[in-house]
Amino acid sequence: MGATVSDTVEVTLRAVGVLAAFLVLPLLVGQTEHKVMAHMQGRLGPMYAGGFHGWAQLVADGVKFVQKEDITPAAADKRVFRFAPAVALVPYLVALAAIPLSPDVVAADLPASAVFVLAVTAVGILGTLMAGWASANKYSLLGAMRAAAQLLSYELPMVLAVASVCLAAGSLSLSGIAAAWSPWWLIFQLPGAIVFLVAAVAELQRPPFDMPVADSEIVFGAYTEYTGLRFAFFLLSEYAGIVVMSLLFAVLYLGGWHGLLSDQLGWLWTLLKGFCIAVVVIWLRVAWPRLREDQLQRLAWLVLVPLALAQLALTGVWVVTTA
Amino acid sequence: MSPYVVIAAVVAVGLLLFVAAMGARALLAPKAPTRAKLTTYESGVDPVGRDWAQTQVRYFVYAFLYVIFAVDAVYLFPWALVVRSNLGAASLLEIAVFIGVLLVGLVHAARRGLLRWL
Amino acid sequence: MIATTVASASVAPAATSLVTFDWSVLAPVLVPALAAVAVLVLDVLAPRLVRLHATVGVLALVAGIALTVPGVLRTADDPLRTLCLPAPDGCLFEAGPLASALQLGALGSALVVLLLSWPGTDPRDHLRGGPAVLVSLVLAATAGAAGVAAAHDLGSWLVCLELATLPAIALVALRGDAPAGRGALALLTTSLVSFAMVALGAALWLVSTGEAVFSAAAATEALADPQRRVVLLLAALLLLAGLGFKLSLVPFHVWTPQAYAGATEPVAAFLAATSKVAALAALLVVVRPLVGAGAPVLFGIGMLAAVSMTLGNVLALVQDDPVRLLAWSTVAQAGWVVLPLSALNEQSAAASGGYLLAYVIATLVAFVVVHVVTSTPRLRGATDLGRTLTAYTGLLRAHPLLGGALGLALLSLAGLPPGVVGLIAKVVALRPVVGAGQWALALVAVLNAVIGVAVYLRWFAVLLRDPDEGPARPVIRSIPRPALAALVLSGAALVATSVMPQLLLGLLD
Amino acid sequence: MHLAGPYLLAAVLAGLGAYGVLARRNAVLVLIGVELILNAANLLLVSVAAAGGDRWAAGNVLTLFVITIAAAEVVVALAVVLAVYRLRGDVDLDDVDLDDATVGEGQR
Amino acid sequence: MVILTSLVVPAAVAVWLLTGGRTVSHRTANLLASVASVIALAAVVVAVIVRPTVDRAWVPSLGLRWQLAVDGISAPLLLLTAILGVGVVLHTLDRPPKGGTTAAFHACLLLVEFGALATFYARDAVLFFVAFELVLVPMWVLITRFGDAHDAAARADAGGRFVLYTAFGSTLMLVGILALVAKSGTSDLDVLAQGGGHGIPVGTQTLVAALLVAGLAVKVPVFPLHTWLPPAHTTAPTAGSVLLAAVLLKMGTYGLVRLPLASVPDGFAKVAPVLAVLGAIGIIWGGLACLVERDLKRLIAYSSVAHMGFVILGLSSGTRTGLQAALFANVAHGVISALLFVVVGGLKERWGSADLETARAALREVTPRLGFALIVGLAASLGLPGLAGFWGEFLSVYAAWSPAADRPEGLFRTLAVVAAMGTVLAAAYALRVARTVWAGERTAPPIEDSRDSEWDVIAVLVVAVLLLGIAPGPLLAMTGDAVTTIVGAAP
Repeated sequence: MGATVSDTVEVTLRAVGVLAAFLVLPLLVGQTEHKVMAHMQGRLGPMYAGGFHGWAQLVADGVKFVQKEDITPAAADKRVFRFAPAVALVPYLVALAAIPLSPDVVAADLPASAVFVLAVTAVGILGTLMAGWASANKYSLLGAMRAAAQLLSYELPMVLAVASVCLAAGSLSLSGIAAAWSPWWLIFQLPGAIVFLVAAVAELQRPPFDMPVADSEIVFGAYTEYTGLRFAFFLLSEYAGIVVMSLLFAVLYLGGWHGLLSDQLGWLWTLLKGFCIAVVVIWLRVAWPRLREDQLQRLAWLVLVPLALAQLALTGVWVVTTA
Repeated sequence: MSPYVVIAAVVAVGLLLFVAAMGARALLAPKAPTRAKLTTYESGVDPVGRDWAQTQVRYFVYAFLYVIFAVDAVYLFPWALVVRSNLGAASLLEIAVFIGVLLVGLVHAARRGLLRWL
Repeated sequence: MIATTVASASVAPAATSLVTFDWSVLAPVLVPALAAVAVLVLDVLAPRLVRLHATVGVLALVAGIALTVPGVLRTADDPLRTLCLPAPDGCLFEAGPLASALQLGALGSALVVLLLSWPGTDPRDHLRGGPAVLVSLVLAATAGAAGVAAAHDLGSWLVCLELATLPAIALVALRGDAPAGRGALALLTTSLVSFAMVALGAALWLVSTGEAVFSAAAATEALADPQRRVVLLLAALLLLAGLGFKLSLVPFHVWTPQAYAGATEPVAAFLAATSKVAALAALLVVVRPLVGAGAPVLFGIGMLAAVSMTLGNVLALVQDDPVRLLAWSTVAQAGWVVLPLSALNEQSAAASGGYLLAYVIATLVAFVVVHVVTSTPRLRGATDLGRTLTAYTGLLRAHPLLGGALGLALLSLAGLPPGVVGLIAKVVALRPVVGAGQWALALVAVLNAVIGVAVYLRWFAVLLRDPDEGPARPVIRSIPRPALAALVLSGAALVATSVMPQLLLGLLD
Repeated sequence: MHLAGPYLLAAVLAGLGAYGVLARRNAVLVLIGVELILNAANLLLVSVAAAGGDRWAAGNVLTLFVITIAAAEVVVALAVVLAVYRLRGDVDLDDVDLDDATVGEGQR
Repeated sequence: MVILTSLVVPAAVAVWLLTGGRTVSHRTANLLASVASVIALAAVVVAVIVRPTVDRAWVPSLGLRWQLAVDGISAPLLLLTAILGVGVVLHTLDRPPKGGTTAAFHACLLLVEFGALATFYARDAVLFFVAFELVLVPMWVLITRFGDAHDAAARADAGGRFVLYTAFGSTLMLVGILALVAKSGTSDLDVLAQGGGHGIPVGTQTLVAALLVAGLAVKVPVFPLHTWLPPAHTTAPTAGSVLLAAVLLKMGTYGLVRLPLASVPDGFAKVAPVLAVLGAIGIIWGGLACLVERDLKRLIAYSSVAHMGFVILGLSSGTRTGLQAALFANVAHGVISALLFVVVGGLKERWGSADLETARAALREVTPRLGFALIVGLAASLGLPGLAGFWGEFLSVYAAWSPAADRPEGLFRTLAVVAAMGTVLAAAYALRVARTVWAGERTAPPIEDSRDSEWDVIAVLVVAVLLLGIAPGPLLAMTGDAVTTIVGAAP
């Protein structure tokens, strides 16, 4: 390999930087959710922990989770059960590493990062599936099956939507896509953007697409048997997912670091746009009732897939005619 | 330096995070297993039947549809890269045929009731 | 799934100015493929017009057959070429006389199968998905079979080969009962393993020759280099093994009786005829550039042929279910089919193709009769009697047309006059082997010719018996018209080629 | 580009896959073995393409084809599994007999 | 044209009987078959006189041609086949077949005749093979469908053995033919005979000859490949037995002359001693078996093995005389065995069994015609001078005593002695049969004597036996020229 010392240091720095972002941003989103949801529902939300508007609530939650007893059910497939949270969490970390906040602020600028991020986030579902299967609990298994079916169904429109963006930009790299972005895309790629957003929310199993963890039917789906820190990992992975998807949306559809004062703000623009999307995701949770399993599938196959294909056709024709 | 090295490092860091967190838990969390605590949770009643139950086979249908359609991604992304080259309109036509055939399949399947949630 | 593979097949040839593109040459492949999609569209628009679906299928196959004629008329040195890239040996599609004849065989046998499975002919069949699915699957697989015969590069070869295989699995499962499921699973597992081998073989081929086309020049060059020679031989071995699965060569044959017995008779006929054409066509594409490869491959093919014949024949000898008998006979005949290839000379490819076509015609006739007998309501209400040999007691006298056709088919398979075509096929198959001086192999073939005679005469003897000796013999008052058409079509081919074997052999050179 | 690494890995994958196919009589494990072999093939193809060893970038294109066909195989597998499920009421593939060379009537 | 007539007419009538005329009455079927076989006979006679040739492409891809001709070697056998073709049909007139339709029976007879004629006409090695195979299925049908009505299992067994042995032999022969064609580049038998194996290494010649001889030996049959013959003869109907003994066995010896002997003489010379030894063993073995055999049909079958042993011995000697002897003995055996089978078949019909020990009236007493025919047959069979059997066997032994230069003389002389001893055995078993069946005083239970069509056939055959015995000259002359082209003008 011939890696020099400075190379090693750089790699470590980058990795640690990603880790730091990964630990901070989800907490930010989580706190936002607490507060935004509370206010939408006419209440205050956390107010005490840490003093100012309960800013440290999630940190306190974390400390609490660490101290809780970790139970592995006697009937469970123990190794798989214990490892599942890591499988659910790590992919989002890796995905985060490939998302550029600006041309310079990116941990790993892969040549086909759009495809890479899609592929890696899809691995996360494996954690849920492992959790559901290894729990040896009927609710868990049912939840895992639902989660898997949901992922499968929504992955397709999402991939098609991303393909359409890639086609428009002529690049598979997120940096390249953001570089090729122009405001005109806001209209031209709108159907694709909607498809992507809906599919992203569905992949995260966020309400209204939270059938896999529907507490009134199957307790807490695949996570029913989890306690303590392992359970916290699943929660964390959900919020990390929101971060990743929001940033991805910002880069793909909102031009990432392009903004009014792009020279000055740069990566901050991307974060800002991503944050807005995260708020939208939170808003969806409050505003919409849960979809039934069959409605959910029909939405994917009969609305989103055709819509994404139409978007693809539109982009294709546009590209060919303008090229 | 290849960006993939960074990716590998990130994976390692992620796993390290998991291990460290579990280590912290092992130090901090109490450990008092009882038999009742370790039984499978079924809303408070004693577990019924075997641990792993049969599930609905209909979930396979989605796997089935997914595999059919996800494969187009394999061709879409390379196509996205080359469509601006001299392949142009011809490749658009071909990808249209490709997706068209897939759609015929989907419509056929829908017509045959495959997408109905029974 | 058909959709996927059809589509990927259509992606393969990129239509740019760089590539020559001749629709008429591709037509024998494209017409059935398009018809497969058209049938699905029709099924969406008008699901009840099942006869229309079948008609579209039949018309497409007839058109396809007509379109193979130009290729048949060419000489081996000057095949029809298309999808040519501007490079030496850069054509991805070559339809010479042998390839076109095999295409003709695939399309023709599929035509018989379609006629045989004409909607409404068999009240027992409640096929899942309706006849449109069956028609569409048959057409798709036939397109694959036609394509693989003319494929000249690894890509189209792989895609067409699997396009010919995958629908067949679904076809087996279509009957929808327990044996069908088991048969389909057996076929599925087999074809998965086979595909893995073929893919690995193709990859190694690319590694060793550095060419994605089946080019004789590149193969010769690779053989000259000792290191690449090993890789190329390994590739050939893997390809051969993978295709051995599809051809039902021992030791890759176990799926055959299960799949045949599980499927409906028309589908079993499809497996025995069209699928075999596809498999052999694929094998010939691989073998042709290997003519100079020398002993290991030669020995391998010879061994496979010898063992397949022997085992297939011996097990066919003890079967009581005609479909299973025909299945084991397929195994044995597969041995005969690849027998000439062990000589690896210019004659052998055509010899192999000639034997296969003769076998296909005869076996189709047999399956048509078995289907008619099996699907005829029985005298004493028994349902499964067509699936025992005794159900054919005295068929020759009870129903001369069916009995005569089956008798001639069996004699052809046995290689006895008046089934002259079978006899000539044996001559054709043995000629390269003897010419190459492989006496041991020839001796095994001789022994198997004898066991084969025993296999088919055992059934033929049942046909000869007095009709009253049999239990609850079928009362075949009238044969449904499409089945009759299938019988006449395949039977006429059998009689014509028996009287004038040149009709068959002339196709190949 | 030095190809020893990829080739070695491909050989290992193919060997493992072959072991899975040959040793295990369980349909699911056979499928996994098949996937391993296919990945070995893909790795070989991609390596050849990366080394620039062939005309027309055939290594890459063939990889796509292999992936596609493998997907199609999986779809057919799922369809057959569904069919078997409808017949038997379960999808337990573990007891599917893969080497039934039954003479005469197969056991029901 | 006449050649085609003699082939097409029986074939066409047979096909019509199998398809359109399946339900015709026995009389009609017999009439049709008679007409067809008579036409064929007439055509054959003309062909033997005129010696026309036919040469048409059939399967150009294989170089296979309809190449038909008549020469001295095939002419007697063609005549024999055509005459017996008429004979068997005539013989069937009063004996409606059991076990199947009469149309099918007649069709099978005609098809056997068609195949045999085609075999003898064929001048193309591959065509010879195809024609050779042609007789298999109809003969098999005759045995399994129309054979011994009492014992279905025995019929199936005998038919199976017949067809499997023969298929084995003929496929082996095919391998030999293909090797020969591959080496010499032509499948034209005349060209092959003229070439005489020049340019083919002796080793290859030997191999080819061994393959051809092994294949054809099954059909002849040569000891130890003869075990299919007795059951086949025992169960076959009389007409079938006649065709089997008089026509089908001749195809084997004819093939030996045409293929290995003419095409690869050097190779045949290597194989000939083995063949000769086997022939001699066959003579003794057949004779011994006849001494203990109780079933008359089986006994005649074993005697056929012995007689074919003489033919084989003559062929192996490699001399002009030997070859002539073999060809003569071939024809003679055809006539004699046909006569014996007609007689014995008639006896079996009347007694219900062909067992020697069955209690029955002595033929001398109650059925003088049958008795006379039997005695003539037996006498000819044991080689009594003045009857057909004599010349062939005498000349064979003579040829073996003085074989060709490239044959081991000592061995052949020993074999000649052994063969001569075989004639003694023949006399012994002939007398045994005559004593138990023909002689005796008993007159009960009486059986009917031969009349009508059966007697006609017997009469013709008896005349033929006498003619061949008294005047062997014409037949020997007929074969002379052709033999010369094969072995050269040596003695």
